[in-house]
Amino acid sequence: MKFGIVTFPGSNCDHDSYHVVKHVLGHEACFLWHKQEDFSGVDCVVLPGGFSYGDYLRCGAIARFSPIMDAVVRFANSGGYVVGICNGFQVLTEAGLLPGALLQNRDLKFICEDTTLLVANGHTPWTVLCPETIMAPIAHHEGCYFADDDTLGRLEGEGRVVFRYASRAGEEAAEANPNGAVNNIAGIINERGNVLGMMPHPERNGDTELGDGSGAWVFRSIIHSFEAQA
Amino acid sequence: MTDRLRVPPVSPRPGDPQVDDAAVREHGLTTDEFARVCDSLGRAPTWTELGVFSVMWSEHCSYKTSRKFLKQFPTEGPRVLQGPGENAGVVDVGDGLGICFKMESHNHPSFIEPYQGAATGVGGILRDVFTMNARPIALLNSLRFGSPDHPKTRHLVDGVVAGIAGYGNCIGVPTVAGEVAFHPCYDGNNLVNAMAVGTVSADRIFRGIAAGVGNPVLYVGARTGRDGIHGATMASDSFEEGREGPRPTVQVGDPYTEKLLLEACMELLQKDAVVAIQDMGAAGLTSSSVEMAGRGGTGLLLHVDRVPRRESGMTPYECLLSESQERMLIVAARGREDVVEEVFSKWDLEAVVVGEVTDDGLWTVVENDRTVASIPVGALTDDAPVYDRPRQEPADLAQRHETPDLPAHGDCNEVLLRLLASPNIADKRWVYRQYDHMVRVGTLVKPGAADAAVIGLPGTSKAIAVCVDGNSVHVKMDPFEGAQGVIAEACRNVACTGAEPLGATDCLNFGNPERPEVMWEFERAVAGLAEGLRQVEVPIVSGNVSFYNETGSQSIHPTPTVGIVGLIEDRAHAVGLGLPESGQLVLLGSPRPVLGATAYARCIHDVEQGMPPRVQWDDERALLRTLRAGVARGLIRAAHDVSEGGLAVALAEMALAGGRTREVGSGLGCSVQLPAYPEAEARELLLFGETHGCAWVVVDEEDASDLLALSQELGCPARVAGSVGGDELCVADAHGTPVVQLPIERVRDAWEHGFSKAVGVPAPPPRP
Amino acid sequence: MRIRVHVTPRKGVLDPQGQAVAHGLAQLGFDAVGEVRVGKVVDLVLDNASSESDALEQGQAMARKLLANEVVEDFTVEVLG
Amino acid sequence: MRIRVHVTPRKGVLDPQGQAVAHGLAQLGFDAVGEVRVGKVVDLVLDNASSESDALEQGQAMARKLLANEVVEDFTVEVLG
Ligand SMILES: Nc1ncnc2c1ncn2[C@@H]1O[C@H](COP(=O)(O)OP(=O)(O)O)[C@@H](O)[C@H]1O
Ligand SMILES: [Mg+2]
Repeated sequence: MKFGIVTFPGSNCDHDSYHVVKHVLGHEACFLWHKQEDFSGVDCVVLPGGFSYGDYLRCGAIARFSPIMDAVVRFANSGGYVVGICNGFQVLTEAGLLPGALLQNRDLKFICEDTTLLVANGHTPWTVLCPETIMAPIAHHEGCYFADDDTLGRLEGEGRVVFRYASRAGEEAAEANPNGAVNNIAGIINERGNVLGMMPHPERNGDTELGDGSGAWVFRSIIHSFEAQA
Repeated sequence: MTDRLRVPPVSPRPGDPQVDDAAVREHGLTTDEFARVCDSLGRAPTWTELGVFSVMWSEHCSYKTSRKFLKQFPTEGPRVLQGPGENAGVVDVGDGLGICFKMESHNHPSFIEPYQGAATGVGGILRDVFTMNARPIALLNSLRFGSPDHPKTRHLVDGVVAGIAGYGNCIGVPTVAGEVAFHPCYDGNNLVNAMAVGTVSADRIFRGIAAGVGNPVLYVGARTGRDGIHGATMASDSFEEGREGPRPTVQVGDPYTEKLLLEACMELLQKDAVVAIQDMGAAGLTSSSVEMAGRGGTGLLLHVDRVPRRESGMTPYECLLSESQERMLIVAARGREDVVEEVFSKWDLEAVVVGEVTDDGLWTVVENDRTVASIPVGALTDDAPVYDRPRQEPADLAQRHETPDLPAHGDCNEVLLRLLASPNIADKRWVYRQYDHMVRVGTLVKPGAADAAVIGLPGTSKAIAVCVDGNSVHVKMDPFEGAQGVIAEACRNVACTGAEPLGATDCLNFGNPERPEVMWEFERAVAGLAEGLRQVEVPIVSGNVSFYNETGSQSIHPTPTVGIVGLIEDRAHAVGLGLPESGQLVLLGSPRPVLGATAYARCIHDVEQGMPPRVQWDDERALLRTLRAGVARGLIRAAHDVSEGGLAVALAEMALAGGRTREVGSGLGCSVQLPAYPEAEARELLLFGETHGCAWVVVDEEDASDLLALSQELGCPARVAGSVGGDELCVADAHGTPVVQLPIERVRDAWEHGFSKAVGVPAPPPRP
Repeated sequence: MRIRVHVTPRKGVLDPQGQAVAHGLAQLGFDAVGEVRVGKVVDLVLDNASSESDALEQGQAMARKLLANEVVEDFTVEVLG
Repeated sequence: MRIRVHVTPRKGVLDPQGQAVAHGLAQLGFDAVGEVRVGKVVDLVLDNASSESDALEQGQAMARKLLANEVVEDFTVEVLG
């Protein structure tokens, strides 16, 4: 399977995603430049973490107008797999590929720390192989997920909340919610399930050198889903 | 002086102010210095030239006071690929790889505007590293603030930490380690020292040496505004209360632009287009161009009118002295300008030819074909004034040395809890949680999890361990002994993870050097650092001096901080300080504790007096060897050196970080017995006294005898003192009488909340 | 022509920054401060606006497309002259 | 009484945010946009203001003490009514 990792100006986790895909999991990966208007031969697009356009104005607001994004939207609409991690998630909401918005953290500070994620729906292409919980660090200042009540109702009703912040023991818990996200939401998918956005960084725990390595299950799941469908 | 060059006359630029006595004074030049300027030019300087001399001869740029002393540092060794004198130093870690690093102060700007001052400090030190063609992989910082209850402290802490975070997080370089300490001597002068570390191909190190007459000089990066004009002069002056000098426009950092600049430079330096490259730091365009020409022994011509500007109406003086951030100067190979321009335009940055390398030894600036400055390069560099300022032993030195008479407190549980809650020792999670310390997926041992951070080197099985250290109370009490102690502690900190220290960088933060007592402290501290470095055979490869940290007549404590880079051959063996689930606790080294000048004396008795602990270098080296060998052989599972707060605090820190190995855990109990100690009734001395040469380590029970044998072989005393387990922290004296016995929960509570309580910031939620 | 765009958090959307400011002001002794909302202000110079209403329209288009995220923010545009 | 405090980067002080917005707008085809400056707007309800001038004064005091950082920012206060 081949992953295409978008490099926006200011992306800084592009190499980290590349590392997990290529060096930990042994799959193909390439970088997609933001000025590119098209791409081909990619099976999954990663919008990586970082500070695209400095995160000035609003995180992801300027990046979503990059030339590459039209192609990403087309790719997503045709069923291609797209995952946005951290800044990538923000870009996806700005681009309208996922509902809601990411607000400033409740305590107005940047937070970098491990989080435990409860896999709230294990039947998505992104989670089929995931254990009940995975560990993935967060590193963000605007990670507080917000959506209006209707949207939230739909997300919950359709099983589109994929990850929630949980205690180390794996229980959903308000104290474990680092940023004030509504319903402890850490990650969601679109209706069709081919687009995932998540604030925590599974690629930062893809390797047992860095933690328990459980972040890699997100990537393994999508590889599995892709290969099963091929 | 070098051979006298003939300097062409330069007529005053219409509209520029007069160069008169008042102007000379305002520029911080003494009468003698001004005479020297006239002498080197063979005429009076123009307004522009006056500004240029003023910044280039400022303490900050010229090291005129410190130069003489810095020569004592060992700077050579088989590992040194680049010593002091370049933008940053480089040590060899094998596999064709070098580690490039440097530390720099941004004290004055951070006091005026904490967020931007700290942010631009990070930006500046990163540029120093990536101009060498090194990919930055880690940031560190050493911070000093005034008393936690001083009305300004909280605002400064908040701003400085957020500024460091704001820059490092955005540019995507992990901030992996550092230190934060409080002392009333910093009430009017906080310290912000930032260190950057990068990796570079040993055969692709770039330097800032202008060469090749006719080669074009390119300006790249952000545009020039009126930011921080006279920043270097300001950094060479003390704060005077109530004085409203010429307030420079505060420099604002733009980490996003710097990220583009970083990537553009990394890409460009792969191509054969660049002869020399240097960042524009203090004194911007002036110092970068002068220094490149100085190192190359060439001249340089600048067309100042071609400099990209952010504001209209800027004069040559302003353009040359501006300290706008995120800019670099490049000497390209003639005919390869287009390569530079192409790469920079890919990254949406400007690259403009603004001059060329010449052979006349002159630094010449023209504005629309009219010469506005013409100065021999040497006059601004090698021939800048050098001072041998008077030094005098402080009148109160004997008093400082006197051992204080400290009555025993009696309740060691309470003493321990108070020490752990004191802001210098308490948990710094509030700080490092704001730093992205994991980006780049290289941080194997994270902040709080060990005495040094451990970063994997991509493509190898190696890792480096990095730390910064300083103990200004020890240095104040005795600069020579205290400074040696700083080296010992820094080396121990990297050795505790299993690393061999390879090289050091330093930041020498001192008061006003025109005070003979400050100069004496400086001389003794530098001598102490140099002695320590020689004892461990660690060269200094880069560094920085910050004088004039003084407000009113209050100088800061002499505060040398040292950053060390160590090498771990097999990163799988790197260890942290947290207790593993089981094992035996071994004390390596023989404690020689003192109570004066310690955290105990300050926190419990409000006393700051007495000789600091003295380093016994034979013992220290034996300890370093044992730590390294013990970790490399897989015997040592956790290690933590004894420093502030003594044996008891060190043990408590291991317990608190316990439960997980490479990250901070949720706490584990342990119980140990103290060694017998000659001085009877020396309980508090043994528990809380500070000493060099000691570390607690944990071994699996079955490995204990191997570790003891290894220590013996390497000449380091070692003693099994207890074991991991339970949910209490228990310390018994040599007779088995418990002296400390506390539930881990209580210990944790004191330690985890100490910082936020003292500083008055909201406590972070419990550890996940 | 110069225009000014105000972007403020929508009603019902959490404004922790506003809360923090209110708290900070109270601590400083400004105890009669009620609700506080913190938003952004974007000042722009328009080189091609043919009239005030043209400038307003351009400002609104910019706000809708980029300056505001209408999921969580409201905006207003005014001409400064 | 309601007041509004505008806090904007001082003249001459770099405004990277403004630059990024200008760049973003240009990319979207708003190519006649000149300088852009981005600041903050703080809307406050004052429960105790006795008059407009009292409200203004309170707002100015708040701006000086907390809302603006005068080293790098300017502020203006207006009464909204
Ligand atoms: N300013 C800082 N930036 C990053 N990490 C920090 C900072 N201050 C403290 N830390 C981290 O917190 C931990 C404890 O710091 P400290 O008490 O100074 O350690 P030590 O006494 O071993 O030198 C270390 O891992 C250190 O790197
Ligand atoms: Mg230590």
